Amino acid sequence: MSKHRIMGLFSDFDQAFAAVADIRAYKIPGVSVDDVTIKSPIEHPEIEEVLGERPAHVPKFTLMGALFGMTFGFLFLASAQATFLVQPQGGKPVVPLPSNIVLTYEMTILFGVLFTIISFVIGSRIVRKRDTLYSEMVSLDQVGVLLEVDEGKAQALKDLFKAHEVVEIREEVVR
Amino acid sequence: MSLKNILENWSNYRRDREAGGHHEYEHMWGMAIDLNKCIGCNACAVACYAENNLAIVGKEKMTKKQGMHWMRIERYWGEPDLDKLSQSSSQYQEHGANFLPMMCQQCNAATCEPVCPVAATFHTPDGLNAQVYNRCIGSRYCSNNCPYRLRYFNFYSYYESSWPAPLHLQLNPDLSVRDKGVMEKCTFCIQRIRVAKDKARMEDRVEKEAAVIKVGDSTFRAAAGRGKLEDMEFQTACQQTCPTGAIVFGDMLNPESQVRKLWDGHQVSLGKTKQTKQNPEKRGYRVFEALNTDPCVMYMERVREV
Amino acid sequence: MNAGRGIVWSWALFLPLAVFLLLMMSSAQVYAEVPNAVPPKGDHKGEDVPQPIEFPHDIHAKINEINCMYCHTYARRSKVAGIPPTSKCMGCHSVIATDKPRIQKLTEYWEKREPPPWNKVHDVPDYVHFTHEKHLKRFVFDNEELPVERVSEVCAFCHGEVKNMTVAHKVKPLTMGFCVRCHEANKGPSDCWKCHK
Amino acid sequence: MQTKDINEQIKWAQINKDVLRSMENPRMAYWVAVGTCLAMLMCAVVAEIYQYQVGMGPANLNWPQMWGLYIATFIFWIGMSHSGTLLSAILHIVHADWRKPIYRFAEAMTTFSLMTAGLFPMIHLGRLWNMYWVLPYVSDRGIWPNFRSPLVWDAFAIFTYLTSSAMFLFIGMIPDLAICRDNAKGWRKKLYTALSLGWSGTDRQWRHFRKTYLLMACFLIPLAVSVHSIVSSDFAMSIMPGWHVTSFPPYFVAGALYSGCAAIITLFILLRYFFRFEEYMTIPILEKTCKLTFVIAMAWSYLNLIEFAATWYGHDTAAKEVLWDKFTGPYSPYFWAMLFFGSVLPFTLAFEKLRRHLPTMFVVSLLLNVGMWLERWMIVSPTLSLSYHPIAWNVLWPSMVQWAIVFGSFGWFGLLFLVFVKVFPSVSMYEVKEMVYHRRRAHVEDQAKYFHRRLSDRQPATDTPSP
Amino acid sequence: MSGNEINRRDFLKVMGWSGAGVALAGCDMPTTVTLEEGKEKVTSYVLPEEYVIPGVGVYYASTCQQCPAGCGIHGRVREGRFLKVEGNPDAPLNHGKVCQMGQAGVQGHYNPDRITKPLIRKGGALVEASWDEAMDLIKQNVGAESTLKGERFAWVTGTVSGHQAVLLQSHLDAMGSTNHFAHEIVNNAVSQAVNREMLGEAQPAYRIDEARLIVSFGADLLGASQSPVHFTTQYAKFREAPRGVLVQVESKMTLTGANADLWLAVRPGTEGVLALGLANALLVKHKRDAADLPADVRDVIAKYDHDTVQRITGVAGDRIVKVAAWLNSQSPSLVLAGGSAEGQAHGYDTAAAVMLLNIILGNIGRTIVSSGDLPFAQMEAKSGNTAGLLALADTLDKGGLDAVFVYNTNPVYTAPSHLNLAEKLSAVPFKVVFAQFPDETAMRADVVLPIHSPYEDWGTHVAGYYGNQISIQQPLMEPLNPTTRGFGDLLLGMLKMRGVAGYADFEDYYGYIRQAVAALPAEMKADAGSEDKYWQQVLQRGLIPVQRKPRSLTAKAIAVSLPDYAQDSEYPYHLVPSPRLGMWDGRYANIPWLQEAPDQISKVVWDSWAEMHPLTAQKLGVMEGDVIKITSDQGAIEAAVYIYKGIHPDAIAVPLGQGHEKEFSRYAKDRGVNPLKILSPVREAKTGELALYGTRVKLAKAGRNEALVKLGGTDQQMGRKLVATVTADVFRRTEGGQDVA
Repeated sequence: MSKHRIMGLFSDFDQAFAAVADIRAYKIPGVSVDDVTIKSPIEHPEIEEVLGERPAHVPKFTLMGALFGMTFGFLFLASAQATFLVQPQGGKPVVPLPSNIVLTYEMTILFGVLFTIISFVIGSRIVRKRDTLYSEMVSLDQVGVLLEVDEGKAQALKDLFKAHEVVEIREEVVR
Repeated sequence: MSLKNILENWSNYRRDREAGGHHEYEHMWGMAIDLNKCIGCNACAVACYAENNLAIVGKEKMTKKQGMHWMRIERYWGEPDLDKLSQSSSQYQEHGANFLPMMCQQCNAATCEPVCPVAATFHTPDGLNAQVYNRCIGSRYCSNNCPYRLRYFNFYSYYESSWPAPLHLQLNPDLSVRDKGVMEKCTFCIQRIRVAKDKARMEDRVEKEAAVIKVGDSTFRAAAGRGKLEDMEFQTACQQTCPTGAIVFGDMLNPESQVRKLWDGHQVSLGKTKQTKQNPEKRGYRVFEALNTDPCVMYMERVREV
Repeated sequence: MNAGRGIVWSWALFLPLAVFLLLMMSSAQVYAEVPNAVPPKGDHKGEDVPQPIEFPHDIHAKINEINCMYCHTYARRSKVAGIPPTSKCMGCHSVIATDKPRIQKLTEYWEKREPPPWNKVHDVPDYVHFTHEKHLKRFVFDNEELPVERVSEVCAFCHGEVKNMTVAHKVKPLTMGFCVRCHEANKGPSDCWKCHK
Repeated sequence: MQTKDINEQIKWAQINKDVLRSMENPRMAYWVAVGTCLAMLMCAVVAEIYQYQVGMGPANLNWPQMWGLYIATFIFWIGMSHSGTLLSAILHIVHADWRKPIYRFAEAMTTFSLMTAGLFPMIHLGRLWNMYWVLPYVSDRGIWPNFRSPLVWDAFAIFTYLTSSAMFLFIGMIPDLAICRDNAKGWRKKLYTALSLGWSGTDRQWRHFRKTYLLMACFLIPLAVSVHSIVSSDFAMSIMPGWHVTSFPPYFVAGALYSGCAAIITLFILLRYFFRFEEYMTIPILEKTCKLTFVIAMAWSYLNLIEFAATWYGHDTAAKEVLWDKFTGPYSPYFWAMLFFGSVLPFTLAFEKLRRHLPTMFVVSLLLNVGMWLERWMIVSPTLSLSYHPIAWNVLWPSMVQWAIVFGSFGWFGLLFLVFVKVFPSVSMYEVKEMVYHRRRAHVEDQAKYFHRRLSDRQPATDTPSP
Repeated sequence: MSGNEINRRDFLKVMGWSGAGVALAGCDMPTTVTLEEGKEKVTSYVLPEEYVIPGVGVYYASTCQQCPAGCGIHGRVREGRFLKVEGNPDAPLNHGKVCQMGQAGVQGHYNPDRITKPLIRKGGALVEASWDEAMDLIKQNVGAESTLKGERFAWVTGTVSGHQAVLLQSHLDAMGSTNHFAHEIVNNAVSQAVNREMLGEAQPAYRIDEARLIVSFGADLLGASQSPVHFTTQYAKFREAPRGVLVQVESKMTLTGANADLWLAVRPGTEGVLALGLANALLVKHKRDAADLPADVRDVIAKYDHDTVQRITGVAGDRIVKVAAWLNSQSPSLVLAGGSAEGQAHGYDTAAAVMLLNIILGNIGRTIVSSGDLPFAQMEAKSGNTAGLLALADTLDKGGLDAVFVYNTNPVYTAPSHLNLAEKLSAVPFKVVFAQFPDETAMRADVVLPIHSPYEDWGTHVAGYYGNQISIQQPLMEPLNPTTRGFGDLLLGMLKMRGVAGYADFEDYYGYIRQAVAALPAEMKADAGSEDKYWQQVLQRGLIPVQRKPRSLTAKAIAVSLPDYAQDSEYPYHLVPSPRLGMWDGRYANIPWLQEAPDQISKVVWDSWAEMHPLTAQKLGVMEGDVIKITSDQGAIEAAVYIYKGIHPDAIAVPLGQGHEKEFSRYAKDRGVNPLKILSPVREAKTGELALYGTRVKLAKAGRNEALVKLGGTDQQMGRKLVATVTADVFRRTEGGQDVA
């Protein structure tokens, strides 16, 4: 049985959310809200109200990055200083904490930022070929609601979209 | 570059100067300059030009204060110490001039050292404030941070202009000629120190034992295998030429050295920001001591009959 | 995966490994004989430097087993090793091998009272103040287990096996890293001012 | 009188259209501006080539005036770079949504002024070609930079800040780049396709985007503070009178935010005028920026006074000499000009009439930045001309080489900015949309509280979904 | 011997060596490491020399020829290059110390403006020629076959001594001439004349180290004096505890004045009055025994009571009282006259008045002792003076010379313009200048012979002051330019050219000197063993100690007559053309080190300036750096002013040294003014010396400012403890010695 990927484009955001809310309420049996992907021109926290909590692991990466930057930074500096014993400076110790703290701080932030970006790239599944079901209207002012459903449920879904004043429905058959 | 190294030596690496430092010293070169004897004749300054390949910059660049006088004789007219004593203020410069030979003070807590981004200036096991010309990138931070203002920058490439042939044949091959963009300063004639130390090594004059040597308030850990040099075995160019013998140079770690005796005799001690002398009338002092640079050059006050 | 490919792969891995090991062993063999010294690591492919006279180091040092310091006599007394004075060459070559074209060329120089204009092969930047005497002291004269006759093994640290060359050829990089690694291994001084001033 | 930050009824298509229009069809004026900037840059390039060949002498640096305008201008540009962070990161965290139409160019300014600032420590080096020795790379020689040096801290801080702020700018721009991609043709299409990284606005992307953006904003604030603190430690960590000042880090940060804000006002007015962004860069937003600037100006003035007072009250006579020299010495005209531009002139920002008068604000903001540049110069030069050892006291005025390089740095910055505004959207389209959306929604919700209550009373037909 | 010679010449050759080249750090843009192969040359010796090792410096003893003092030096030589001058610790004259001029000798040696080829005047211009041409010309004009009559030939030199003086005298004798004009600007000829009359010896030795008080009337012992380094080493002893007191009386602060405990500004030319005033105070107030003094002397002294002296000299009364008290209490003391005190029309009387003080104080025989006589009188230094210059000018005036040989002096530069020396000299048909540099005199010669620098040449010298040794000058390196010749060789050639008997055997000057050393009395080389060993010993030490035959000094007081101070309404100021350690009389303006070395007092570099008292500056309305016009009856010069309190308000001091013609040196070109040019034709009445300090001038603002190029931004310590001063009683308390008074 082939799978259908269906995207409804809504110009009224409230209607789109209402449609998702209907899916969430299992208006179409076997279609779960977890399958819904929303494509939106803007970021709005209200989506979470209808989609429910979905994970984003960015902060963990950030924490890891910051911790890594901190330890790596300090150890890097200290070990560089400890291999470069020729150079006592102005009566300062070989490993001077105040200056290393400053640099460690910078390294913490640098790696925190870098890891955050990496986690963004990984986590948001960006940097890959764009979904064929994409409308340029999404980047303008319409919201797309995308689901992958069994062939049998496709019509029900379209009906549900139509009930919510869908502007356009795009569909493709997978496999 | 190993973690083990850091962990094992952590307390060692954390020791600063006051705690004896991580460093083991071979010598602690110091100087004592008697302003009672200095006549400001400039012989030392010219000897320094001759010994250390100092560039001649010419009038225009001297106008812009881009000169290279490692050893400079400063001359002051004001004499705050005597004005208090002499009752009448004369319309004449009655007590003559105040001359001050100023060269790198080879501070033990040098302000120039920590600010160099590439560690081109650092402290050597001889207690000297080294300047490695070929490492210098010319950020000039060290000079900005030197309260004595005795670091000089090569604002131009002086090789062509300063030593037109055959003047270049005079250049001392024992040390580099500095090109543009490099900071330079007095080295206490490192090339002469080098020759003397090498000679001591070649003749197997070596101190076998490590030692802890106290110089005034400072403690120095002296390395085993350091060369054993006689006092006055060699002289710096300025000391050598000084017609009055006002400049005395030597190893502070050697209790027999003239310079050490002068420091001790004048109750001036390394490692202090303010000298606590038993006899406050002793003439020794260090310039800008209160800045905690811990210079290795002691001056002895000028004397005037009033 | 078929067998043929496997063989190719294993050879591809094995060959460099074998070469590497051989190199390691051969270099170890060359230097293992110098006691109390860790030889510096590093290789360099030097250029051919043309010389006024193609001086055969091999004949002198290898076949005739003349000590390096016999000719480069300043090495133990000065920072420079020195090129032997022409008179020293003529000391032997006024009688030995006088018919050879190289010797005749040398004689020409001698008669003109001019030293041959040798080209420098082992040159370090001018701000590097290397000194031969202290290195010889450390590795030869202070090294009780190394007789002076074997000084060439110490020279080879930086100059390579000159006794296998005609005119000298630079085979060591002589970079600061090369120096520093050897200094670390042999606990040489690490103060910058030892070499730069 | 316009009171709303933005017209909530604006059509989203209009937003796209307006912003995309600004990126197209450069007019003659644009090319003239580009040409001018290029010409300015060439002055600096010629001067730098000369300096590279001859040495630092022609710049009229001397013993002990070793730094001159290069480091002063370096601090100036670093300071300028703090505007983007302030507007974007701090205001983002506190949910001040009026930042949305104007933060993009402020962030671009951050990045570009950092790119300008970073040049100066290099330019001022006597041996530029060995500049990379400052970087902590594993070297064959086993030597490292001196991590104790504030200049190395600078290198670290600037690198971190440039990376972070450039990434912050870029990440924040991805949704807009997707809009551009969807509307572009030709080379721009390819460019935006590549740069937008396949952004399609899915909820996953938005979710990660929000967190990433917030976290980076959180990082950028302490980073920005640390960057200028570190720059201040170039001075504060030295022992020179007039530099060795404990209050320098906050003073520098305040000065940085100040000059950044002033620059935002300048660019705000220019962009509004040239790109007809009246709908987005509205007078009320300008007013808010001006108020913010005024507050910072007052903080800066206070820190100035504190510095003077602390010096005056202490017994560091050398520092007092420097201070007194600033008041009365050869640099005094510049010093008083700095105080006038920095502390008196900002009072124009306190008057609504003046605030709303764009030409006035344009001139004022430019003068504020002149004042801030003078401040940096007054930090660097008087101390150098006057320090502990009187033998080296002297005043040496910068030569044409220095001025040309300083002048050219504005050309370089301008050039980068001009390229930016034609290649990238200088107003954040998606965030303006958000702003409009949320404001309108808030408005609608206000009116529809009653309906809301009624709706929330509804009960679903069943508790469990049918299979 | 000659085999030795070749050997020696060989190893002195300049060579390129590894690490011996010019080392440039950072001349390697943009890469940092220049590991080249085959780019540099290495040179070997042809013949090895035992104690020469490449890479190791070798020191050779020689004698400094920078000023007539004749200090012993060690020259550092590496790879055949002479690198640096260092003092010879064995030299009793200077104890291993050298002054800045000595240090700078290297730059004279390697000077890029040295003359390297003989020059011959052809069609009005000097053109390069071969040695043969030049020598032929000389032979034509002054050779044995020439028609030149004896007295129409003259030698003009600076101070010459040793075998140079001997050969020179022989040449003069051979020419049948007595015209030897020895000329130096820095001299003490007047004092010498006074000493000759009052003490019976022209140049006694001063025991500065023995004195407890020195009162110097214008004698710049530490600066421009007969033997600056010698005096300075003695001064160092003098300053050791118990510390001697130095009082300097002069109208412009010299280096010695800058080191005085009490510096007294005296109205120019009234130093003698102050000396008599002090004598008066000693006799009257301190009741010094004056029985030995002749009555006329006592009468003169009696005239100068406290008030008179105060009025004439302008010195505050309490200072006079103080100095007199010190003179009375501090014994032995030493009172000296020199420089500005001598260089007046009444300089002789001034110096005599000063010497009277010594007689009253009983210093003769204690701090002023006999130098004795050199056993080889012919080698004694023939010290130059300005009378020599005037005599030359007078002889030229009479058209009395057909040929002039000039060596080691530059009279065209140093002669005041009223002497018109350049023109007069041009009128002489044949002028030969033995020169290293194209100086003013050389540029006016018909033949210029390029001579070796002192570091390339052999020679012997006897110092004019403290000549207790024959100083050996030996070449430190092979001549830099193969086309220069040694002066001694040339002189010897000249003698051979005249066919003088006894010189034909000597191959060169080296051979002559060696022969002369060999001919020394046997007792002087008793411990050396062989002749060759002795020669080696001499070369190693760089000197031959000589026992001088001591004399006893007389103390003959003579009556002096000093003029009252006279104002001059047209020319109200006194010009002080001050020589200084460094530029000396101007001969070192071609040495960049000395140009860049700041003047000790004003700290000005590379230029001329005019020193002025603040009161004068106020009167004229000038600030530092303002240019003033200094006009004497002979002309005017312009210089920027330096204002300080170390000069009398009636005096204006312009240092010697600059104002050279452009050919002289790239370093001296278009630089400053030469104050000697505007000197008035005032002569010292009794000795006929030029009164260098006797010129009156008027001052006017030139109306422009040329910032003085000085070392240092301020003259004040600004509250820092840079130079701290303690009083001498504190010094004596802590470091020993009794208090003064």
